[in-house]
Amino acid sequence: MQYVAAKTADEAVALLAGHSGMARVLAGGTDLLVQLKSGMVEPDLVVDIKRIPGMKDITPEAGGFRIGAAVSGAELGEHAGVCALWPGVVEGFNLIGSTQVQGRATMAGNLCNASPAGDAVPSLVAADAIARIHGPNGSRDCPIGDIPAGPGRTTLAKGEIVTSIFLPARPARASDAYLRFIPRTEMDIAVASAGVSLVLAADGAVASARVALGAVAPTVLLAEEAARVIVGTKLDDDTLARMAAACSAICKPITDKRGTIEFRTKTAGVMAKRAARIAYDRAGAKT
Amino acid sequence: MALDSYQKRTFKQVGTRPNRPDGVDKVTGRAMYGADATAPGMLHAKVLRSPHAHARIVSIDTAAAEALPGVKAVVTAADFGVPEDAFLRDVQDHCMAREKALYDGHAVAAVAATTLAAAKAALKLIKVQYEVLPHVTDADEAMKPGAPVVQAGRAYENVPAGMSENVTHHCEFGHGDLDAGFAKADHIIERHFKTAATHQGYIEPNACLASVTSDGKAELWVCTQGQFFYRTLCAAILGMEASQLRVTASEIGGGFGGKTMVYMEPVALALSRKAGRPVKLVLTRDEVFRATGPTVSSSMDVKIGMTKDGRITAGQAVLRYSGGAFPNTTVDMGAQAAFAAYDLDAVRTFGWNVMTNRPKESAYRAPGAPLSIYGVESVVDELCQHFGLDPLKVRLLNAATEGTKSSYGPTFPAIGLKATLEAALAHPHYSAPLGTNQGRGVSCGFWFNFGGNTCVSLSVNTDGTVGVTEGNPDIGGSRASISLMAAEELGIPYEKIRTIVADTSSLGYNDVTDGSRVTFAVGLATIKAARDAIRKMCSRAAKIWGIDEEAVEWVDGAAVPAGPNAGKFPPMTLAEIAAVSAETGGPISGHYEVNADGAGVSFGVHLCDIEVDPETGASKVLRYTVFQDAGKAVHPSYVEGQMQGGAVQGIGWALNEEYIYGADGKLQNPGFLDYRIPVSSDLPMIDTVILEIPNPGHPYGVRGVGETGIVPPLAATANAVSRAVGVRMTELPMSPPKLLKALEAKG
Amino acid sequence: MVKVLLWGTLRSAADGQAEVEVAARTFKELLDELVARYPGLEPQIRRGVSLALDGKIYREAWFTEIGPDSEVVLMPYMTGG
Amino acid sequence: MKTIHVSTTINGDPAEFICTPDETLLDVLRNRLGLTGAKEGCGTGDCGACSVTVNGRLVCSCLVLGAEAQDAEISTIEGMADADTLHPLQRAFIEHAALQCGICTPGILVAAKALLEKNPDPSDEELRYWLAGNLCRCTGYDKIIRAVQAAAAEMRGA
Repeated sequence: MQYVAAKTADEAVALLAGHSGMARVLAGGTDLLVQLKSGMVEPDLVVDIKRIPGMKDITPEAGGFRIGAAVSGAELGEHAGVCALWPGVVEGFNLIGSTQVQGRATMAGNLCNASPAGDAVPSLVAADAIARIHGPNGSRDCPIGDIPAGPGRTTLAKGEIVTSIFLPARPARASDAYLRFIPRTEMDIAVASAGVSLVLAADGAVASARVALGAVAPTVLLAEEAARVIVGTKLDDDTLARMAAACSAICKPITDKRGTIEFRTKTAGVMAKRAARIAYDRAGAKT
Repeated sequence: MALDSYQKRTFKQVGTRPNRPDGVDKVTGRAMYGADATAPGMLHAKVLRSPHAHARIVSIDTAAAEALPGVKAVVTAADFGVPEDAFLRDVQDHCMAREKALYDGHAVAAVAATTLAAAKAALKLIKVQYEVLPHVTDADEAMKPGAPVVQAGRAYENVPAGMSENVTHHCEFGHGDLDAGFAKADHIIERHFKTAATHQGYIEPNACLASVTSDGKAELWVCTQGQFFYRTLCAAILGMEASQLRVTASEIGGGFGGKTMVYMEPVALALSRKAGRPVKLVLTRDEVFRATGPTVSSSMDVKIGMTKDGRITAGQAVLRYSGGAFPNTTVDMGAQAAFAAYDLDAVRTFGWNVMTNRPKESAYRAPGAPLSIYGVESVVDELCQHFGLDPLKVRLLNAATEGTKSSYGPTFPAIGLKATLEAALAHPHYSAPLGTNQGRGVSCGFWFNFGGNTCVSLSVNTDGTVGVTEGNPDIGGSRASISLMAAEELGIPYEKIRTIVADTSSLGYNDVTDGSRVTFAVGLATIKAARDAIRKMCSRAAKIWGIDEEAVEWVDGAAVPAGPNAGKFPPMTLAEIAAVSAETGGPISGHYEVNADGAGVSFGVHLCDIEVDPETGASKVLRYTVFQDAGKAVHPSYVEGQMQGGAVQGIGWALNEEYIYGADGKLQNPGFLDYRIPVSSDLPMIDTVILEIPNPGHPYGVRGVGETGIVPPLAATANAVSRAVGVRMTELPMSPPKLLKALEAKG
Repeated sequence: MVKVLLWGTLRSAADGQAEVEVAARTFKELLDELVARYPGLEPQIRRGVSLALDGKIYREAWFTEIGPDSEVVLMPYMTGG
Repeated sequence: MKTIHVSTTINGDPAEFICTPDETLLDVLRNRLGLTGAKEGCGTGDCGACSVTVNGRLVCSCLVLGAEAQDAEISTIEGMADADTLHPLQRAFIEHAALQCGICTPGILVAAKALLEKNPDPSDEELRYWLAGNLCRCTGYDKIIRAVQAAAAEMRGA
């Protein structure tokens, strides 16, 4: 195995594109090193992108923020601006692993690891966040939801890396939230999860919404019907019950050591309605 | 000296909370654990493990591995003999599969190489040809006729003919007329329970450093609960003489019973012997889960009858335990302990052990007892609910006490159960209000405790300090407790004493650190060794004073004339006697060797409050209080620590911990990510109430405290959950999917 | 003579008796006598037994004296964690 | 595998080592630098026994490559005491019996120190969540929480 700390994105791309064997990108390493340890992957080349200028930056852009691909959870959690604008994105990302893991883990890494249960992804999908991808043919932008292709697989082409994630601007009364179900209070992989992003109308009703579900399908599901159910409402109990049902209706989970089909299906709806309530309260609290 | 048994006294140091002697080493990273040692020329070893749950090993070709540069030795079962003794053969076969791989993760070969990377690469070059066999991992399945046979011909004589060959052991305990007892009941509840196998979950993976030289001498550095027992096993397996194998116990990073058995130490020694170099072997966490530890799993039927005023009229339990691919008798303890808390006219327990394609069971705190008591305490709780009776008062009404004929035979001497129940009843926790979706669970617990083989050597240094040499690895602060007891007996400050854990060449045989025996038995031997030294010091003082030995006694750390007739001499302190020891007859030391009995059984009562999220089935422990009889708490902080740690392990067992097997017989969750031991944010503070009902069998009244604490939490937690949601949970762990399913079934 | 209480599974090896009487002054004599009188008990006694004498449990201790009125209970060999 | 030469700072002192590209920082600390205070409990970031800080961030050293330590500032348990003066956390752990076997202790001390530097007055809940990645199997965490709070109070007073 060869380790290279790339100095520019172009260098990283050239290394990855030009390599014939197995190559892996190292950002936070919290998934990659586990895979190395278990022998699950045995790459010939590891390209560390943390030393590339800009990769650890959080930059205001067009009313939103651009998050460098190597920004850790701890760093993002300390950024007051992002926390205020996209609290659900931050809380989803910050739920990954322990404090120690937060010192290293990155959103882009969680995205590209392509686990159906990645905690950073549902909120990013709900936020309609955009990944910037650098590759042999230059840069391109891609909606977050289009990157995972299935468990452990992405749509990225050979040599392509995610260099940043863009979180767009928000209207005044808007917020988001993320909840996951785990058996313990920490240190588990999501059994079912939901990210909800809401914009409120002047009357306090939901004007628009995006709902994304994790760990209930090969990739994160955008729950469009569930979003439609809550638009125009103030999230009364009946609406929330219908929203939960709409979420459960689209789940296509598996039964494994972490949960059953029935459990995941039910819990995804519960997480979604609770996250919606939190997002709604957060948005309403903004004046 | 007629001071063997308990004598009431006022303690000066026992019962205080001084700093532990190994504290600074452990907070600065200096303490040396199993994986922390190195040796010149050391090789690194890796073990090749079966990917199949059950397979005949047709052939193993190690030629390519041996040819790999850096590889210095490869061993398989062919490098070991076949022990005649069945127990030893099982121990060895567990370390290295002989004809069959009996579980996923069973060792089939091992390599020692100059680097870990070379050892890993060599594993891939070993060609094992397997004939995959049908497997069975569930105890109930394994008992069925026609189930895959894990090992043939292993049943003990007590197993009736015609059962599955996987059934190896049967036991029955109890007394009285069950039919008559059940006939007297106003209500009878019978429930089926099932519990998954769990792991001790020690944070330090098993690790050792073995060095065998060509003249047959050997050293083994290892994290173990019993260096002497490891020596016995390793020497027997490798055909070595005990005197030539020196085993040194490293600091131990948790054991809980799981490090009472060798797993890979004989393999490391065999590799070192073959390679002619020291070999370090450290298991990965994955290997720890797949090939060390686990507890038995269980399938149980418990039937109890009760009158409407809460008197238990009869109790019966059928226990089916499985401790993996080898015969074991842990169910004996479960069957004896099941009803130990109760004074019953009619009680019967039946136990079965059944083999499955899982790793060989190792002890885990009060082995066997948490499961059967979980079943019994759940049914008692349900009967209390049925009649609307207070669960603690019902337990008090039926509680065993001095003179009760126990469910396992003997008549109880003085025991602390009633006092413990009364303490729980009076505690504010028991009367605190509960909210919606919250429940409070109660459970009794019991463990036998024992003493065992123990040697202690105590040396009085010429500067007035004292060294205590004992032979039991310190797993939870025992060096502090031993030092305290030596200080108490000698009458010198705790700080003047240093207690160390000896290697196998420096002291006589000591049993494993298990059975909650160390503070009891090593403490007892330390007190006796101190008395031996005191006798010698009194003798020296008598010589100096020119009076009879019998005319000198030991008071507050000094020899004094015994009464006015003995003569008038100022007290001669330990330091003063020690300073002239060379002049008065040579070094002064005290010794004691014993196979200690009279450990005294121990009871505990736990209270647990839980809130269940009815939409997800998640349980949160809100409040938890442990009441336990310690006889005498020598170092109360570490007594509390045992109680708290045991309780939390039991909570984990009840809520989330389990060995999950796939249809392929492979362990699905061999890591801390999915084998979910409790994390700090899962828990409240664990309150403790120590009761001190002196053990008549110990000079200071000490009882073992290490194991009882894990017994009540399974039922305390299950009873709390069941009361919170109104559904009786009869399967552990009560993981959220199971609980939610039960809630939905209830409607 | 000393009365020894056997646990359930052992009774089939002792002509179905729950309690047997043997002449013994110590545990060693007791165990030897049990094996001599009831050979079916030998496998279990070889695997290991504990003895409770008036409520106190002993794991080995051959020379422990047994009084004529002592309560003696045979138990499986105790192990712990 | 070709080794890499790394220059770094450990506990304030310059340090140099060579390692293979796949060696973790934990392997380097333990096997190449003799700093065995960080423990490997799992190797997968699930137990926290290998906790160290890298450039002031609390991390699991088993999830960091040794090669990544180039130009970094690393702190380990071995650097926590000031010569023979224990850090208040270290003292509190001894005085409050917050360790039994002690294998998790170095990681917990490093993690708790990182928290108190960020938040000198954490609630029990904040502390429990911060330490959720540090598994302890002996204590049930009770005395650990009490010890950290005692040290925090002492440090606030100092």
